[in-house]
Amino acid sequence: MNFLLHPLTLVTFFPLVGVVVLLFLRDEQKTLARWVALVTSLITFGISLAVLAQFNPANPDLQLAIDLPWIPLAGWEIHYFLAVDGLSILLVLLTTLLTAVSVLSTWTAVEDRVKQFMIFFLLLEVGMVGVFLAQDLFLFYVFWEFTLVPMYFLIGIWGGGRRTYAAVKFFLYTMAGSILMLLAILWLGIYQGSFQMPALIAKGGIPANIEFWLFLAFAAAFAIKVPMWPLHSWLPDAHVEAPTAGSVILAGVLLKMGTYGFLRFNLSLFPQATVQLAPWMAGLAVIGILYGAAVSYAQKDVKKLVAYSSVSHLGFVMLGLFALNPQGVQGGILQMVNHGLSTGALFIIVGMIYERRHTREMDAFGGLWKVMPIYGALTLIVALSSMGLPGLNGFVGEFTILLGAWGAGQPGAALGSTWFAGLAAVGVILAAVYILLMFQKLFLGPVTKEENRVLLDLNWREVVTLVPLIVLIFWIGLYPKPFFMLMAPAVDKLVAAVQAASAVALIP
Amino acid sequence: MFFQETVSQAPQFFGLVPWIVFFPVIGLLFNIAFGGMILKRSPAGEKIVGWVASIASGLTFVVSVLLLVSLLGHPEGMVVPLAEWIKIGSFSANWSFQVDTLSVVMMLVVSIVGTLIHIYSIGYMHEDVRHNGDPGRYGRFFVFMNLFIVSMMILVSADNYLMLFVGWEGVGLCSYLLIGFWYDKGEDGIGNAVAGKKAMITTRIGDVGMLLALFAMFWAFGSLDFNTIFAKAPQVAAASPVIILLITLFMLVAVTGKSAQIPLYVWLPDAMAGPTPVSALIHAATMVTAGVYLVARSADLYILEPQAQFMVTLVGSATALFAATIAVGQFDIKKVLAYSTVSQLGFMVAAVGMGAFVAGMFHLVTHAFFKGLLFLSAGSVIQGVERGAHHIEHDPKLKKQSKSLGPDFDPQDMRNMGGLRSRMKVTFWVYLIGAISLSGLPPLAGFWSKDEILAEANKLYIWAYVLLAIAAIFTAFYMTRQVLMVFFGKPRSAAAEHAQESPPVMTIPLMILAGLTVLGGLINLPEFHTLEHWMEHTLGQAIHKAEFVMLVAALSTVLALLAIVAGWWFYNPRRYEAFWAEPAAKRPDDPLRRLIGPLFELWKNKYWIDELYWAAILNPYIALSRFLADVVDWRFWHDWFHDQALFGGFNRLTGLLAGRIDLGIIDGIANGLGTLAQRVAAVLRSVQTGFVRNYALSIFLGVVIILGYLLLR
Amino acid sequence: MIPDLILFFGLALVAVASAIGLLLSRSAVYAALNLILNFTAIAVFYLVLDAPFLALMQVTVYAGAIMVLFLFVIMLLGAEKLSTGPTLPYQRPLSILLAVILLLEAAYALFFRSSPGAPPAPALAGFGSPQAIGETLFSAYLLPFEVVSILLLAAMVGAIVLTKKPRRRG
Amino acid sequence: MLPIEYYTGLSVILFTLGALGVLIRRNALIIFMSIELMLNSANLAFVSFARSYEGMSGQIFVFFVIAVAAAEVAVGLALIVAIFHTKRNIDVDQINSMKG
Repeated sequence: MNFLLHPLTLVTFFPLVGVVVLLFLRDEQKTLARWVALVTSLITFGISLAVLAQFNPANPDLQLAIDLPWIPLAGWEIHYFLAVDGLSILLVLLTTLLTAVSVLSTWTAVEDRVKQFMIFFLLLEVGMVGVFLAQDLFLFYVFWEFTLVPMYFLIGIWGGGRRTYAAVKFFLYTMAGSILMLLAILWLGIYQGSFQMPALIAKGGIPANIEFWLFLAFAAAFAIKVPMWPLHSWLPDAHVEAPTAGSVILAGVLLKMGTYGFLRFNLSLFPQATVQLAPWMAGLAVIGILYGAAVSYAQKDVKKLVAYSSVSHLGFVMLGLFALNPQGVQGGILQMVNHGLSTGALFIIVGMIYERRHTREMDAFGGLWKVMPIYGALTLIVALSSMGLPGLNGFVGEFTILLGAWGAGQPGAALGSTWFAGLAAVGVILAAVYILLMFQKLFLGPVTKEENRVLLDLNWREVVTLVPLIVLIFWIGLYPKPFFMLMAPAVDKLVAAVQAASAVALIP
Repeated sequence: MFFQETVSQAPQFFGLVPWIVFFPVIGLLFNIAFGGMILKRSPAGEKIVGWVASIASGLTFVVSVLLLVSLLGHPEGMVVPLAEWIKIGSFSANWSFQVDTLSVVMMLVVSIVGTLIHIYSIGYMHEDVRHNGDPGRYGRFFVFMNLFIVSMMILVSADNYLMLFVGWEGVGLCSYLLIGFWYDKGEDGIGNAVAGKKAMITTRIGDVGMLLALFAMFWAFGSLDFNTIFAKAPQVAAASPVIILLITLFMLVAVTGKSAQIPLYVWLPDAMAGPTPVSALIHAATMVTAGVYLVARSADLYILEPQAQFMVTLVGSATALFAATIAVGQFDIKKVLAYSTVSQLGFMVAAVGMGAFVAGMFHLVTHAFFKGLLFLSAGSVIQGVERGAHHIEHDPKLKKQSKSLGPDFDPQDMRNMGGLRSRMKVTFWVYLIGAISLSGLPPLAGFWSKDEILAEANKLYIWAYVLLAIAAIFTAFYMTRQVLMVFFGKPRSAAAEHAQESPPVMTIPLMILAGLTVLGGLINLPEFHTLEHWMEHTLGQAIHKAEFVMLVAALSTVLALLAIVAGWWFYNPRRYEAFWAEPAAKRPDDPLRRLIGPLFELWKNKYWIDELYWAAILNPYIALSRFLADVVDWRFWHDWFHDQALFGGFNRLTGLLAGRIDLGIIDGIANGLGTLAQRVAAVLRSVQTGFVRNYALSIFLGVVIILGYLLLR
Repeated sequence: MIPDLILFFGLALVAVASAIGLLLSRSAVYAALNLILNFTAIAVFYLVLDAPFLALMQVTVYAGAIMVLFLFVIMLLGAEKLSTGPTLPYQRPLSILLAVILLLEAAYALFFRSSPGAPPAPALAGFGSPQAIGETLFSAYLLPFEVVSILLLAAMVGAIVLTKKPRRRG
Repeated sequence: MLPIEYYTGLSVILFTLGALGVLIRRNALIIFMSIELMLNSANLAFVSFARSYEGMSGQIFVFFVIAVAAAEVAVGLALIVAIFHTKRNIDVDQINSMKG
């Protein structure tokens, strides 16, 4: 009977309380609606911290599990099965934190139908947290698809000029991938007789050729979400059209659902196919890194620039995951968090200037540092974090990923060539190229446009929005030990499992 | 050492080493938090902010001296761990400090020069912020300067390559921020910012080399700690020498980036866009020598791989000559010094490449003193000229008399100077000391260190000796040219005519640096070799016994004197004034052009290397990224493939289905169904009376019927 | 047996009579008073059936709280006058017919379809006590209990929203 | 102790009377009271069955019914008051705007 009071149930579904309260508000009560959403998301964040307090970092297995029969079907029943482990705990915390931050960031940006906006936003949080906690494939799929709906409306109602197009494209694109995943899930459920991850991993024994196709089916859904090159076409549309808070969540959390999916499902369920396909995935990742960086450089719309930079950054994450050694995978997970923080913050920053000038063309700015010194300084920190300056979070992630990828290039390791790491390292230079260009175009040089002279610097609310992210940026950069400590046992276990399975596979 | 015994009993201060980082951190946090407020509220605000930063920097000097004292007793040094940083699986890197003779030398140099430049900046920036019209940035300057000290100290005190890399990129960041300090000035208003970006990106290319070296090192040695790596190096080299070659060459890439060697030196001259104290501290004395420090630190790796040593020597000596020739063709007082820096860094890199690590470090120290001195004096000169210009602007009588200076008057152009000897006496004398030291005349510091390098080159690589010796001749020549053009003759502009000496807060650091320049050679005089014995504790087997070759020393002195004479011949006041008096149309920009016109053109335009890089790398990359973004990603992949091919195709398909099949067959059925539904609904609607009691009655009827059915079934 | 019978039929008579009174009463106040009487009688039945806790609840919640609420509303509305418009045709005879059929069906079920009832054995000690109720309620029925609390909250909010007068503009 | 059929019989009678009240009366308040009567008759059946089968669930159910009834009364009375505010009447036959 502790179903309702179980911490994982609470952290997943608590936002619904806020939704219920919001339903009682009238449309004119905008400020109240914002406060309700903010308080709800803060409490949810508090609950996630409580989950963290109960989490035992030394334990590599699933923890705090709640496993109840949900849809009993003969032979393969579907469970309400939530649990957390080292792979997901950080992402849950990131989700709850970013939700609160983005609610705060959207305080004055959304004036139209605030109540409905906040309702969709909290619903989105339910879906996202559920995705990271679900340990039953079917339940996972339900949460996975559920996130589409609020996001669709967030883009489609509060978006920019081509919002309908972007929303439909986002929906159809991700839906198309998920269909394949659904088929694979059903196949697994019927063939293996269970939807629960521990049972599926324990059972194993999928024929090699089928495992290959199952891997691809899951990968289709996840690769679109990440998005891996060349499936990234929906991303710039969705990002450019989405409202600021939507972009923050889209980049900060929704994309991580893809990489997390690879980590949680592909690596654990299909280890042989993983080893077999690792060079291909890493190759796509490296192409994504370079391609994303090059394309970012040529953008004129700053939001689009940040959007394409996500393609590049997520390429690093994928490269780390498919290095299949502790350094790469841990770096990959940390980089997911890093990208959530720094790109999330970048989108918030873009949103702030958009709110003031209603344009995102970089040529419309210049010299803003002089007009808005606090804004300039905060942006500088975030930009430097995004381009991986040592001492800030991005570096720790990128360094460990590349270290892992280089190690995976040793003879006999997953990738078989150090070229992956070598080429990806070039991405570090290209990142500096486009980030510094953005910073220069927005902040440096003389103030050329008259309307930029009168812009107001950040108010206290906007500073408060950014400060938690910046504190974390420094924290992870200078002392990432606690973060690595949380994930290390789980990652070691996963890597050992993949390597053991691949060793078995190699024996005829 | 006669006080060896007493010192060895003295308390050890090794535990204090983290404070070389913490003191400037405290300083910068103080200035971030309160700097703006102090500047606004207090009339002496600038002094407070500046002195807080200077004291923070000065305290690092105190700590460095304490470490030095401790090392006298315990020359083996110590590793002081602070905190665990990254630990994944077998990989671990910590925040921990290495105190040994090599790192403490660097700390001393950085803290002495750094502190003097901080103090100098109190005066310099006071005028600079007013000249550039934004006094609010005064505090920001000192924050960045302290941040630089932090990064540089992390760099030199690290006990592992990863922490070193943090400092390595950190100083790059400070360089970026300080080059672009006046980010709204420069060419087209954005020139300074672009220069900063260029520096950051160019050095980052080198940094990626460093990163790759780190990866290779970790997977070869299983660690990034200096001591572990150096202990294992011989064994790894025996097993797979190619790994060591790979690592050392990757590191060389890093060195060319940070220490401005061919081919990545191009950023350093542009970096002169920063305020002059920045050029002195970062782009002459300390940051750019990080590459030299890196090679010296990795001495144990380099001595295992002669091919790498050869490459380093080649790069260093080629750069030394290459940059020295460019310096001859420059008119900007700071550009001359910048190329001179590149050239001198070439000397150092060549030295550490040859294995003469002590000679390289020796030159690093003396160069830090005299080049810092030269840059700061140049700053003093520039501000003196600016003061003159300012004086004219605000004196109506003078303004009427003299020609207007115009908006594009360049206070850094040496052609606008002349005759400053009598107007800025202190500056002149310290500048002269620096110039002589740089030219390599005994007994100043530059002579001893340069001579040691040349002596080593003479012994090891004779071709390197030739290159470096020619570079030394050019060095003496362009310094003579510069001193004559700036300080001698008659003023060539109204601003120079009214130039004024700088305040004591600027000239006193200059005098201290001049003193160090005079005495700096003492630390490694022939016969004593103090620095060499000192370094032996750290570099151990990698050290060379340097010897003083009289012939080499004499030869280089003679060559330098000849170069000075040649310089005097071309630029002596009488001759140069005669040249200057010719009509502007008929006269070329420099007397040297009459003799070697095409060569001078080449030097003036820096061999068109920048243009070459634009054409070969930057423009293609920009074109590629535009092509990828606009054509491949947007028009093909986004618009054509997705919108046209996928969505469009789907739309056409559905259109076909709708037109042919749907309208004919399915619609007929659907419409029929609709009509039927309407009729049924009309009948059923009459049941809806709207009376609650009627509904209740029907419910009750249902209850009765169901109960009856259940009973009778 | 006999005292039980007397008690039962006496109370049953009261209950049925008050129900009929409710059905026929002219005014809502009388109806409410009849209903209170009915509730009290049923509360006594609960006592007999070993449900003392429910009996008390019946009196406090129903006869006390709910009926007081009814009376308040009656006072508030003061609505005694019903217009004498045309009533629905056939409503009353049809209702009575259906009620009779229902009674007949129930009688049929009671007399013919169920085994002749033997009196149940005396209850165990503590059956129906507040303690037993509490133990069951807070173990097996915790979730419904919590749900009911939310329902009550919702009802409270709903009642307030419904009765609030629409806010005047300006 | 009497057999359980006595109580179910009484419960049926009360239920029928309540249902008649709902169907015949036009006063919304009295209809409401009749509904309460029907609920009570059902409660009586529950309690008697609980006694007969010696299970606590029946009594618990009654507990819930009472709670739900309280909620229902609160909302229902509020509805009636609201209707009275707009229509000045509580005759259910006057309220027929649902007519199709």
